[in-house]
Amino acid sequence: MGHLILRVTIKTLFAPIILFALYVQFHGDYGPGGGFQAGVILASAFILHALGFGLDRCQRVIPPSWLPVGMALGVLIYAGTGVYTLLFGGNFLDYDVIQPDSHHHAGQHIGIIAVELGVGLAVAATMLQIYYAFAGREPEPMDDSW
Amino acid sequence: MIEFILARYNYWIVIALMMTGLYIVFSRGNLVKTLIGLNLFQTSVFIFYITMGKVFGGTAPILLGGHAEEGHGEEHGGDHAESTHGTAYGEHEDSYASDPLHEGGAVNTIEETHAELSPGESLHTAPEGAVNELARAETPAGDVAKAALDHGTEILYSNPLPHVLILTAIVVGVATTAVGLSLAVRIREAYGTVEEDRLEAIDNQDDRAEVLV
Amino acid sequence: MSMILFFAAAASDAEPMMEVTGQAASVAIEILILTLLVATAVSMIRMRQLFGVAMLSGIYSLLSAAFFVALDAVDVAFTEAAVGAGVSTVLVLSGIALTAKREMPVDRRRQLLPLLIVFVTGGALVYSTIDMPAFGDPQAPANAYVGAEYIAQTPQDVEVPNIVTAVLASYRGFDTLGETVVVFTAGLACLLLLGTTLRGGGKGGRD
Amino acid sequence: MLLDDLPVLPVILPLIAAPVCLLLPNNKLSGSFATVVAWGAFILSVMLLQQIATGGAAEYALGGWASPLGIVYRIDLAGAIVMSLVSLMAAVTLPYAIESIRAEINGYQISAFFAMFLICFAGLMGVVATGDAFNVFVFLEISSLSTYTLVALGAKRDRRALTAAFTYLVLGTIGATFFVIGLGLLYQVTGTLNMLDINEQMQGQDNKVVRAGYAFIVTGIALKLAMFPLHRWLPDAYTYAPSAVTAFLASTSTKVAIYAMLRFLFTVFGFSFGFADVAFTFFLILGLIGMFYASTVAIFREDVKMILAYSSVAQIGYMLLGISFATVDGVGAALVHVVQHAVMKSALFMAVGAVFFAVGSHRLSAYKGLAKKMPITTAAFLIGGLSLIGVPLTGGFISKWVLIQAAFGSVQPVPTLLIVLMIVASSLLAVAYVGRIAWTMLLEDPDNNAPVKAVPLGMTIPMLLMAGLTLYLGIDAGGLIELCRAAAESLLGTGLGFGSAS
Repeated sequence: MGHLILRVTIKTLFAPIILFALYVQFHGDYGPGGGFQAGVILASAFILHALGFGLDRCQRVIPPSWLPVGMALGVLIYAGTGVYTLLFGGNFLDYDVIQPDSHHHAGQHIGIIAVELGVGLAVAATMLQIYYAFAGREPEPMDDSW
Repeated sequence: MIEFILARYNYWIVIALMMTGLYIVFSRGNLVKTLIGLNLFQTSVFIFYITMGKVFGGTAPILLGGHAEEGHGEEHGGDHAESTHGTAYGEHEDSYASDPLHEGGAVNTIEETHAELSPGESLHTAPEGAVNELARAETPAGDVAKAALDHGTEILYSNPLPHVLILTAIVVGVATTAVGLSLAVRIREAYGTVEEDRLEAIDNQDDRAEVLV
Repeated sequence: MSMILFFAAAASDAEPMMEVTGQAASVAIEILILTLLVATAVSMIRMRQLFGVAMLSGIYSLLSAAFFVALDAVDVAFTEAAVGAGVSTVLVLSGIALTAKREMPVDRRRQLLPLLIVFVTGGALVYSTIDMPAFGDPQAPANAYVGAEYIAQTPQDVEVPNIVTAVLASYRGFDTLGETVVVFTAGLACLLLLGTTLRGGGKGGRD
Repeated sequence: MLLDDLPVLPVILPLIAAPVCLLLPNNKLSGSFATVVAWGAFILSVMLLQQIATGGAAEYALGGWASPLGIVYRIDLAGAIVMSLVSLMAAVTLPYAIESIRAEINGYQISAFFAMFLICFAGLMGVVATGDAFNVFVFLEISSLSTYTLVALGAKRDRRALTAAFTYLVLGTIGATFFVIGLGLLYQVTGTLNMLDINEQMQGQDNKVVRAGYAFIVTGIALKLAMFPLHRWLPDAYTYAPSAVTAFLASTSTKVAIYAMLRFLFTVFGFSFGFADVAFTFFLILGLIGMFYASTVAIFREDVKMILAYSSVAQIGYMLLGISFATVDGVGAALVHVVQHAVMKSALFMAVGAVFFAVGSHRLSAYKGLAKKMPITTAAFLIGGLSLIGVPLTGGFISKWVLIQAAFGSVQPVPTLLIVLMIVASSLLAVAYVGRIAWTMLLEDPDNNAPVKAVPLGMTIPMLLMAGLTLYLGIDAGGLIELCRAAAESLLGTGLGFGSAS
């Protein structure tokens, strides 16, 4: 599987890509980016790894059974933030409730970080899940007679 | 007339792009190509949205420099979290300002926005947090000026709302593509082809076989 | 070129000459990208090699990302580059590997209805542009009302420098929850349609 | 405290329950969990309905951001009715699904199936509840994506479910994209996304952008609600989907699209918008043709599910007819029919599912002499069928009666008498296709005397409940008619002008 140069490149890039994903995740308030982009980048690191070293090795690091859990948890983190604000007397997703006395909207900041985390987790897990679903399928011989 | 065309040629090209996508969807029998066409159609609609959010002389809607701090220094002066913010996006300012695409675009000054107001318009400062009050303000142009005054901003930003909508729409688009492709894969496995004509022929055969039974 | 200069001048009357050339340059870049976009889209129609079509589609996404940058939509550009050119292309390629590599020739006689649909739809859109606010007009309702409101209010309400993030995660946070659910749905759909066990990623083909 | 949040609770309850459902360790649990959630949502919706019926439309600012900056839920009486209807259907269909789905999909898919079902349910509720035009798109896509998957799950029984789902996906996505284009055009002239605010900003504007926006939005929603001639996806999707999915979709998804249409026609655009007359004429003509065409096609089908699916297309024609009158009576009649048709169709499709469970086929030939083997299911089917025709003492009679009354109370480009004649004629077509099935079930001799598989109570009870409700709404419909009329009044009242009400 894969060319040597390809493998070396992937090995070198793997960690920086994940680092970049984390940067995008937590820097989304200040520059472009956010949970969704970070999730996609994180998933693409693993997809790249799977492309170079085979699906099996990737699945040993991240077993397929984790992914539905990750997807569900991501949504639950997001929705849970909403429920939290609901239970503490605010409207659904009203982050100001998280830190009501703050002068600089700390509640908003915490809320945004929380939901972005949820988005990131859900997206990363889903993208990898979709890739696993496709890559795990055996291609059939095809007729291209036309 | 020339002005009319120049103000719209952008939209016309984007419409042509959309229609190319739509044409691929309707005219091609291959399911995968249909999906790619659908993708093209949607991406072109995204371009349409972003086109309408562009403001001439505007810049990306990321607040530049320490303006937020200038405007609200009295509220939370000396706040640690805030000052780190300031430096963090201060760096970004540099990277954007040096972006060649933005050169010359980013300097619409407050005086200019001013000049566009009607003479009788008063520039009263809206009370803090009165969202609705502000939202219903009479002249939209006044809002921009007011906002600019309130925050000491000298920069005109492009409209962030279409960007947000399209971010959501892109995600919906890729989700649709994923579901469509998994359907196409299953169809290929069940029928042995992904060509609409052949699928129809096979389905018709099935129908006839069922009637005979 | 002089026409463009005239236009740029008209758009920003009393600005220094430097400004005008800057605008003209950006208009030129926009036209260049748009031309490339059209070329890519049109060549996708005729190409029957699906691998090539997928690649062109990726190029289309990259070009549109470049266009988004030119239009100040950096967040959208980032996402489009990551999703449209990255994930989507990988997905389509894996899809092609599992379905067909080439498209069957298309029956010429059946092009009439698609053409009709396309012309009616396109006609309606072109018709609408006649009354449309000019491109880039800061006074247009689209840019002056709620959009400007976000720019004005974000520093007070949310205090996040990236207005797009503020709108995405807070003002319109519920949309984003919906978006997350859409992603979740897509993952679940692939699991249901292609997985061989619920907790598995689908190894080894069909059920 | 939580009562203040009532408008949002019926939507987020299933939305949050869906991922939880996926995480549940065993399949039995997930089905029961989904059922409990659906009943919870139903109870909340009814509480909301009560609150709105007495206190007027409910508003709820999500995230605490008021309109137009934030997304605001705005639920009027009509919306509350549709939400109660959708959640009732989910609550009744889910217990049915627990039993029926086991035979139709693989065991390991079951908890994911229920998660998907809940997502679809949440999406439909969200479309109804929201007052933000773009939020409609997001939730429409949530419900659509889950629907495509649910339809495709019928593939274990018949591979045509896959092609049906694919066609649905392509057309549904085009519809959604048209909707987005229309929204973009409206946004260009109004600068806002809140429905009421769009209406306010658009006041007095009738330019080419607004017209095109109108056309795109209406076409987009029309694709989703399978208006003739954009109905192509519906018959196949309903026919090949698993029984429980068909029962749920047929009674909810097009109904929600009808409500979205009403919302845009009357709340967003309103009456003073001149171009609207053109659209209403279109609805009238297409509604009439659709009624006729679909009923005629239904007569010649051999698959009972397909017959009922085409009948659904025809019934959508009735609803469009009511809307096209553009009067309080007309819209009220459309809403009455939305409720009545949802109830009868779910009874019918549940009966069809029960027959499939017992006999293993949807072909008409499999229905021979079923009256003797499955008397209860036959009874439920016949009640639904009679209601479809519009026989007195069934719900269908009430809605046709109200519709004809509304036709006489309004001025139309087509002579009223002709419309009434068409309604009667299309009912006669319904007699033909329902009669054909009834004949086969009651009078023909079965091919063999082999005993059929017993249908579990989990399927029989929901089916009988819906059949009973059809009868009840046929006898005591005064309350429903009043409620729908009031809903139509508030719906039309929010629009500009409110001129042409009778």
